[in-house]
Formats: sequence, C-alpha cells, structure tokens
Amino acid sequence: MALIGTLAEAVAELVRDGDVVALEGFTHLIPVAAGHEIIRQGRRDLTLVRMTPDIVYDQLIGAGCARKLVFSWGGNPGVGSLHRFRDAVEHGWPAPLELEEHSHAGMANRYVAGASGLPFAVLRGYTGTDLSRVTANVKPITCPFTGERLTAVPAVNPDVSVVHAQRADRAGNVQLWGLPGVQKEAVLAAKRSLVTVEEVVDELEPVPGAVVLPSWVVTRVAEVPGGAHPSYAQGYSERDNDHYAAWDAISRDRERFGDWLAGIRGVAP
Amino acid sequence: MALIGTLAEAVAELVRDGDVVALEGFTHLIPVAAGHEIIRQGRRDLTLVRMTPDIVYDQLIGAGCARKLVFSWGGNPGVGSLHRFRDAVEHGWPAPLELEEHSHAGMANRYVAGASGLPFAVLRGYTGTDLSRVTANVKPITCPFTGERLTAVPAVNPDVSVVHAQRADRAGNVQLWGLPGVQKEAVLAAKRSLVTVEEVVDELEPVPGAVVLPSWVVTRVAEVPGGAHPSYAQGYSERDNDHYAAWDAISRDRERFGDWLAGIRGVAP
Amino acid sequence: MMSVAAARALSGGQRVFVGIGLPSTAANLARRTHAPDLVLVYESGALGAKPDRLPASIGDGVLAETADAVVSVPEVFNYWLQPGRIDVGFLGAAQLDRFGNINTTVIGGDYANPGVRLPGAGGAPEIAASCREVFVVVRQGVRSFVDRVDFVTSFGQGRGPGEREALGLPGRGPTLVVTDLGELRPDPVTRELVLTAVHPGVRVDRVRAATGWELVVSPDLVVNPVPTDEELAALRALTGASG
Amino acid sequence: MMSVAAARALSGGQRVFVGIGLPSTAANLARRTHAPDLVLVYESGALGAKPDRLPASIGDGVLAETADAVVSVPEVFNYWLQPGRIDVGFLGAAQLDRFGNINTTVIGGDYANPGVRLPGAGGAPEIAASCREVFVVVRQGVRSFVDRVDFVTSFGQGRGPGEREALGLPGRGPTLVVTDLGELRPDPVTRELVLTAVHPGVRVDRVRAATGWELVVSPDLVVNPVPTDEELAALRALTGASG
Repeated sequence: MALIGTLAEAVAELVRDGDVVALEGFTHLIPVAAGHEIIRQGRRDLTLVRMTPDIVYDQLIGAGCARKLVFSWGGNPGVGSLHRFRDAVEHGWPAPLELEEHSHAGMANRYVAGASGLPFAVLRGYTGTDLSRVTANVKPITCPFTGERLTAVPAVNPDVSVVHAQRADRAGNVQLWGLPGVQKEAVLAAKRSLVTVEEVVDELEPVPGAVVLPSWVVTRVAEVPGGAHPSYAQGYSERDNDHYAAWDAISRDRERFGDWLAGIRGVAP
Repeated sequence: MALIGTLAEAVAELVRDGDVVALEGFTHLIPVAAGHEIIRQGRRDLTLVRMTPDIVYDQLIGAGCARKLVFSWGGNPGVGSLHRFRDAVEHGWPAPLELEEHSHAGMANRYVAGASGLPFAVLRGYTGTDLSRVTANVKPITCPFTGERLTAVPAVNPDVSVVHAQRADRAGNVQLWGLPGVQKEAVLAAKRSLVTVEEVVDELEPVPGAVVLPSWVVTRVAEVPGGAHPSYAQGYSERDNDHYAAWDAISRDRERFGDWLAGIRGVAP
Repeated sequence: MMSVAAARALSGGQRVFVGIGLPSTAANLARRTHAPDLVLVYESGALGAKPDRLPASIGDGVLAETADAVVSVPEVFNYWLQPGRIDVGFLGAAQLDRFGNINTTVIGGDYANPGVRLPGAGGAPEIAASCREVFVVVRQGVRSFVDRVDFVTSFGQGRGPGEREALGLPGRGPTLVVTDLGELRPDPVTRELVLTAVHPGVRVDRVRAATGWELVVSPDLVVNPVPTDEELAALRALTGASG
Repeated sequence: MMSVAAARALSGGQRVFVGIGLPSTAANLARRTHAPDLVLVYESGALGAKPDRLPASIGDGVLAETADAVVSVPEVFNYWLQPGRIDVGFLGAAQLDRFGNINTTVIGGDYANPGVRLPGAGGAPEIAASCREVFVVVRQGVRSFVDRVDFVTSFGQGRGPGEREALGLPGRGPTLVVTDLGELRPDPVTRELVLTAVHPGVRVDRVRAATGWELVVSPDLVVNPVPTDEELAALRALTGASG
C-alpha cells in the first residue's frame, strides 16, 4: 500500500544516486516539482528516462544529476531547443551525457513491455532509419507464423518512476484524467514509484476518462498542489505557455541558468 | 463513417457464409440479438471466434451455422456445460465442429495483435500445458535481448466483429462502459464491424470508465434495445441469471432445442 | 466447509485472482471476516472489487461498480497477472492429479474425440503459472482425484520436483488444495500432494477412498476447527443476499 | 501561405495525424474551411480533436476536452497509427533531402559529437512509415533542402525507387512538401522531389536558389491561387484566439 508523506521524504527514500529514473507525463501532468526536489537533494549519475525530455529534464541535466538520457524527443514544446541538453551533448557541460535514443512508438512499447513483465516488445518501427544504427537496443525479430521481419525493443523497468496526478485518496489510490500519456505503464514498469498529486481526498469520485492506479502498485504519494507547473493538471490548472517561452532565455545562458539553479537549491546565487 | 440502420440489414450486409466472425463481450454486453439474427438469416460455415462462447454460441452451433470454433472457455457461466457445443464436439451433431483452443491470455493477446496491425503477440503463457501440443497456433519465440524463451500467438483478424454497447450518437460514434472486455480490440482487429446499441442519442455525454469507438472504425450501428439479453448492459439492464439457468434444460435436449430454434426463426415448430 | 477452509487460508492484504463459484465465495468470506484488506481481482477486469453479495458470474455489474479500477481483459492479463503482481490464484478443477496438474479440457477418449468435453482453459494456465501460489478448490472423489490428468490444462508440478523451475514458471504452483473432505499440500521434497488436514468429522480412510492414487498422509495431520458463528453468519449474509 | 497551401491539400473525412506548429494550423484551417469532416489525431492521444483555438502544444487541455476519444500514448501508436488507420501524417523537418528523407536528430559532426543536436525522432519515424501518405511542411533554404540528410530520422524514399517496397513500409511516404516558396512532389518514376507549384509572386529561380540540389521543375508547374478572404478570416480566428 502506498505511503502518503512529503515530497522531500519520498525523494530521499526512493531516488538513489545511479538509479534509472523515469519522470513521465506527456505534455500534461509532468512531475516538475519532483524533478526540482531531485535537484535539491543533489542526486548524481542518474539514468534519466523520458519520452519527451523538456524543461524539467533540461534542468536536471544542467544541474549535473544525469549520466545518461534515454528518450525519444528532447525539446521545449512549441518553443525550440533545450539549451542545457544541447550544451551537455554538444560541449559536455556540466558533464558529458550519454544518449540512448528511440522513437515515441519504441519508447511507448518499451514501457508496455516493462509493465507487462515481458523482456521485449514488438512493433513496426525504426525501419530504414539511422536510429536503428546508432541505438543498440533495437533489433530485428521474425514472426514465427508469417516469417515477416519486425522490430523488437527491450522492456524498460526504471528503478523509480515518478508521475503527477490530480488526486489520491487516503489509502493511496491514485486518480488521473485528461491525456493519460504513458503514466500507468511507467508506474507499472518500475520497481518503486512516486506519485505527486494536486490533492489528497477522502473519496475518489469517478471522473470520465479517469485512470486509477490502485494503492498496491504505488510506493509513495505526496501532495504537491501545482506540482506539474509549468505543465498543467486538467481540472486544476492551465498550461503556462509563457513560462515555457521564458525558459528559452534562462536555458541559453550558463550564468542565468546558474542563478535559476541557486534559487531552486535555496542558496543565494 | 458508420452507417446506422436495422440489425437485419447490417447482418445481411456484413456477415457472409464462410466468414470468420467474432461476437465479443466478456459476460457483460454480449451481442446476443445479433447472434440470433445470424441464425435467422441462415449463415453457414462460419468460423466463430470468441473468448467465452456461452449461450449465444451454443445456439449458433446448435443451429448449424458454425464450421469451426476458436475460443478459450466454452461454458454456461455459473451453470455448467454448453450442451449444443458438447453435442457437436462429442457426437458431431448437427455437424462436426473443428476446434482451435487457447487460454484467455492467448486469445486476448491475439486480438491485441490484430488491433495493432501486428502478425503476432508475445506472452508468458501455455507453458507446460497440453494446449500448446493440440493448438498449432502457439509457438515459442526467443527474446533477442535476453535469450529468454516466450510464447507467440498469431493475430486474429475477423472478417466481422460484432459487439453490443450502451449508446451511439447519430454520427455512429459508439460509447460503452462498465466491464469493457475485449470489445475495442475485437472491433479494431476486424475487417468489418457491427455494433448493436441500447439507444442512439443526439450527444454522447461523458461517462466515467467509458470506452469510445470513433465512427470511422465502425462499419454499421443498429439500435437494438435489450440486444445483450440475457447478459446485461450496465446502466440499462441486469444480468438475467434465471435465463442462463433455464437454458441448461433447453440445451440438453435436441428436440427442445429444435423448438427454441423454430421460435427464433419465426416458424411454427 | 470448503469455502470456510479456503477463506481461512487467505490473509492480510493479499491480492487474490478470483474465479466464480467457490473461489469467489471463499475470497469474499475472508474479506468479510479476518482479512478485510484482501484485494480481489476478477479476470473480467475488476481490480479491488468489493461486492456486497456474491456475483453470479465473473462479469456481474456489482464487480465493476465496487472496484477500485476497471480495466480491459487484455490489460488484466498483461499488466496485472503476467508480471506476478498477484499473490494467490484460485482455481477449480474437473480433474486434479497427485502433482497438482489441472484438467478442465477433456476427459476420456482423446482430444479430437473426447469422452466428455469440458469448458476449457479460460484464464487458468496463466493463473497457475504467474500467481505466487495457487489454491485449488475442488470436490474430492476417485474420478476427479487421479494419478495423472487426461489433459494438462494448467501446469502444477508436472511429474515432480524441478519441472516448474526448468520451465521458468515464476509462481510456486498449487500450494493448497481444499476439498469437501480436507486439505492437501505438496510435499516439499517429492512435490506430491499429501493430506495435511481433514474437516471436522471426516476420517482419513474416507479421504483415502476418495483419492485415485495411494494417498500419503502428513505426520502433522490436523483436524480443522468447525466454522465459527462469525464465519457462518458472514457466509449466510453473502449467499442469502445473492439467492 | 504555407498553412493555407497545406490546408488545401487536405480533403473530406481524411484522418490526419497532426504535430504541433504549422501542421496543426493547417489541419485546423482545413477543418474550418473546406473540410469540416476532417478527423484530427494528435500523438498525445486525442482522437478527433476539435479545438476552437490553436493549441500551443500537442498535449493542450483543449485537445482532450474536444476529442471524440482520449487514449494513452502506447494506444495511439499501437492501435491507431501502426495498423494504417491514418490517411495523412504531417511532419516538419530540420533537414529534408531530394528523396524526402527527414532529419530531426543531428546536423554536422557525427552522431556522438554533433555540430547541432536537434530534438530527435518523436513520433516521426512511424508516422512516415505507417500513414498512407505524408505531407511535410518546412521552410525552404539551401541548409534545410539538402542532397542527402546527415541523419535519416524518418525514411522517405531512401536513395530512390523500390526502397520503401523492399523494406515493407506500408505507406507511400512523403507525397507533398509544402514550403514558404511552393510545393514539391515526388516524381512517380525517379521518386525525386520536383517543384510542382509556386506560391503567388514566387519565381522559379528563387526556389532553385533555396534548394541544395539540382531542382527539377515539373512541366505542369502551377502557380497557387492567393489565399481567399474565407481562408484568411479562418486563419485569423484560429491564431487570434490563441495569441
């Protein structure tokens, strides 16, 4: 059963140096506050997994938390580049960043395999692309019935998955709605999981389109209102498009980023 | 876009002699009325696919519509045997019935593969059982990353899938809720599809837990209130447990079944 | 007494994969008595169902209405059963053999021309493979308790030690068989089912006579306590409301 | 003019897989003008979204709120894109080559030590493979329109005829490239992109100068009509409301 506590406690207990950590949320419900707490607690050598590394991964990379990034699209959606990510890849600053790169279809299926207790997933994907040349984790597989050639990707099973949701009840059952992304799969694929929620309520009233994660597949729940900002939680907040645009200037400049980082860490810049 | 019309028209147009036909609905939302219409129109040589062939398949088999059955559990749930099914298998009456037999996990994954446009699915299943000995459509497959041995089953892609749902709107978008079974997969795996609904409405109001099948993946919709009886449609009807129990006596006896059949066909026994 | 004995075997917050009939009665009885935190998972897709009456089928409306989450049939098998998230799987059997292998497919004749055609596998093969352990609930008799099943629908211990491990099956297989006469458990060494308990008033001879192989009786054989008033009241409440 | 030209290429009840930015503008413009039955599918899981303003990202709330159905990301790729249910996929490109191959991964250097690191693949490789056809919307210039992309993120025609077929790719690949200068389509025989239309006021010389290979001009080259008042009004309504 999920333990309900503070975000700081949860990160301290669940996220360890060197872990494979997935923060998921496809544009919607991105667990940004949890990412900041990981920065604050100074985790190192993480293998960060995420289909769409955006601002929060730019921040984690810039803060030097990551050793490796496993992903399928790394940009500032609707704005442009992630400059901390580019700086790490192009100039090795603040540290070199190893990449394992997939397509969305491949990453989504890696989570599905992970959630299903299977070592791999099969898809029609990567065909003819250079991705299958540079990514070792993409292999051909033959259909035993038709002989057709398809593509296999290995399961991803993070040490910790972190997602944000609208609500949890006091038993730790989690409810989220709106675009559900790949969050259920990320939690089910992980060894440990943390869900930050907008609020903890007495009873989870049914909501159309809601996904419920039973308490017994969640390790910890932390109440963090606005924990997805600048992304949003349908029914609670709107996407802060200006914040995404403003990140571009901060991210472009190592010094301005350093000031931002000091703010997050709660120390004078 | 789905055409909305009568059940008789829909069956006449979509279900042809010799077709592979799947009627799905896992205890809930079984398209029984559509099965009766297939009997009424005298279809022959069908390969009937269904995870849980129950009363309606007992009826289709007894009526001589089927050449082959592809399934994972054939019984009268909570009551006992399907006697028409047993009579066909044990005594070839009214005609021999070829069987292709799977487990639920295998059948569910065959539909998933069919819905996904893949030729096969991978699962941990059938291991050590005699099912993999008698069913040709079960083969080993090796993980290209770990070398682990798993099981493959081929996709099922029915010529026609038939399901029952609570509602459709006038554009043919379909909405169903409660236990969703394998209906979405059955429709998406099929070349053609028929959805019978409790009612056609102007607007599909969102319902917690609802699955929506967009009109463009449905071939025909027919309004058939009570079309799932004696199974049920959550929010519209209750399961008629007495009817299931009563079927046992009718099904046991070829003559009583003949009377029932004459009634369905609308001719004097 | 079968449902009471099966209910007693469940405990705490175990996740239980439940089929209809006796397993459902036993699991709901346990949830109503000593194990209120039991999580009931039905293969129809109801996770954490809390029915107030016994459902007549695994897909009754009451399951979806009272569940923590309702998922599709592919999802219940792929995301919930297959990865080993379920502690106890409950299975019935038409035939059960001394190594806990289960037959629900065909009896007599051969597969193509069977003497009796049974319903088939359903979810059982993967339940038997993937749950941490399996409880079998079945009436005991020489025709159902056989030396070797006519057809292995669900794999128990094969023909003895090491077979599950060789096949890479993650769960332990059947660890408990509850019958109308008593309880059997696999011997840790031979993996053969031995009699470990009898119900009140049942003599070992009677169990031997209802077993189609040379039944070994555990040196630690116990006699199960009679059902308590609380158990009987809870059972009546469950079945009364459903009848 | 790019969005207007791209919108015009859409018709009837086509199912369109839409990325954010120009593709989304074009698809929404078409739905608001000549193709009201267009079905917009966003990779974030919104099927049949009908936004009244332009979403700023592919995961805006307005998409889920107005969609016929909302599904998970694995489902949108596995059940909706992969089986070939989508008629038109819209893609952007950082680099595009004469055979319609797309690069959104790295430019210059090599993969491990790139000159410029781009965002990567996203959904594009499978969109390019599985949609019946692909429309590419991209600004034209010698640096983006190259003879051969530095990295094949999404496969077009490889190096020419027969390659898609040999790889078993179901869709036709890029059949239309809309730029700020005009339109290119693959030659049916050579599969090379040739100029088939210019926007009003654009001379062919200017297009040639903005192309990094020896551009072939179709003998049937047309000049696109200027945007109509209706198109401009709809475009203003969409972008005005979002700005």
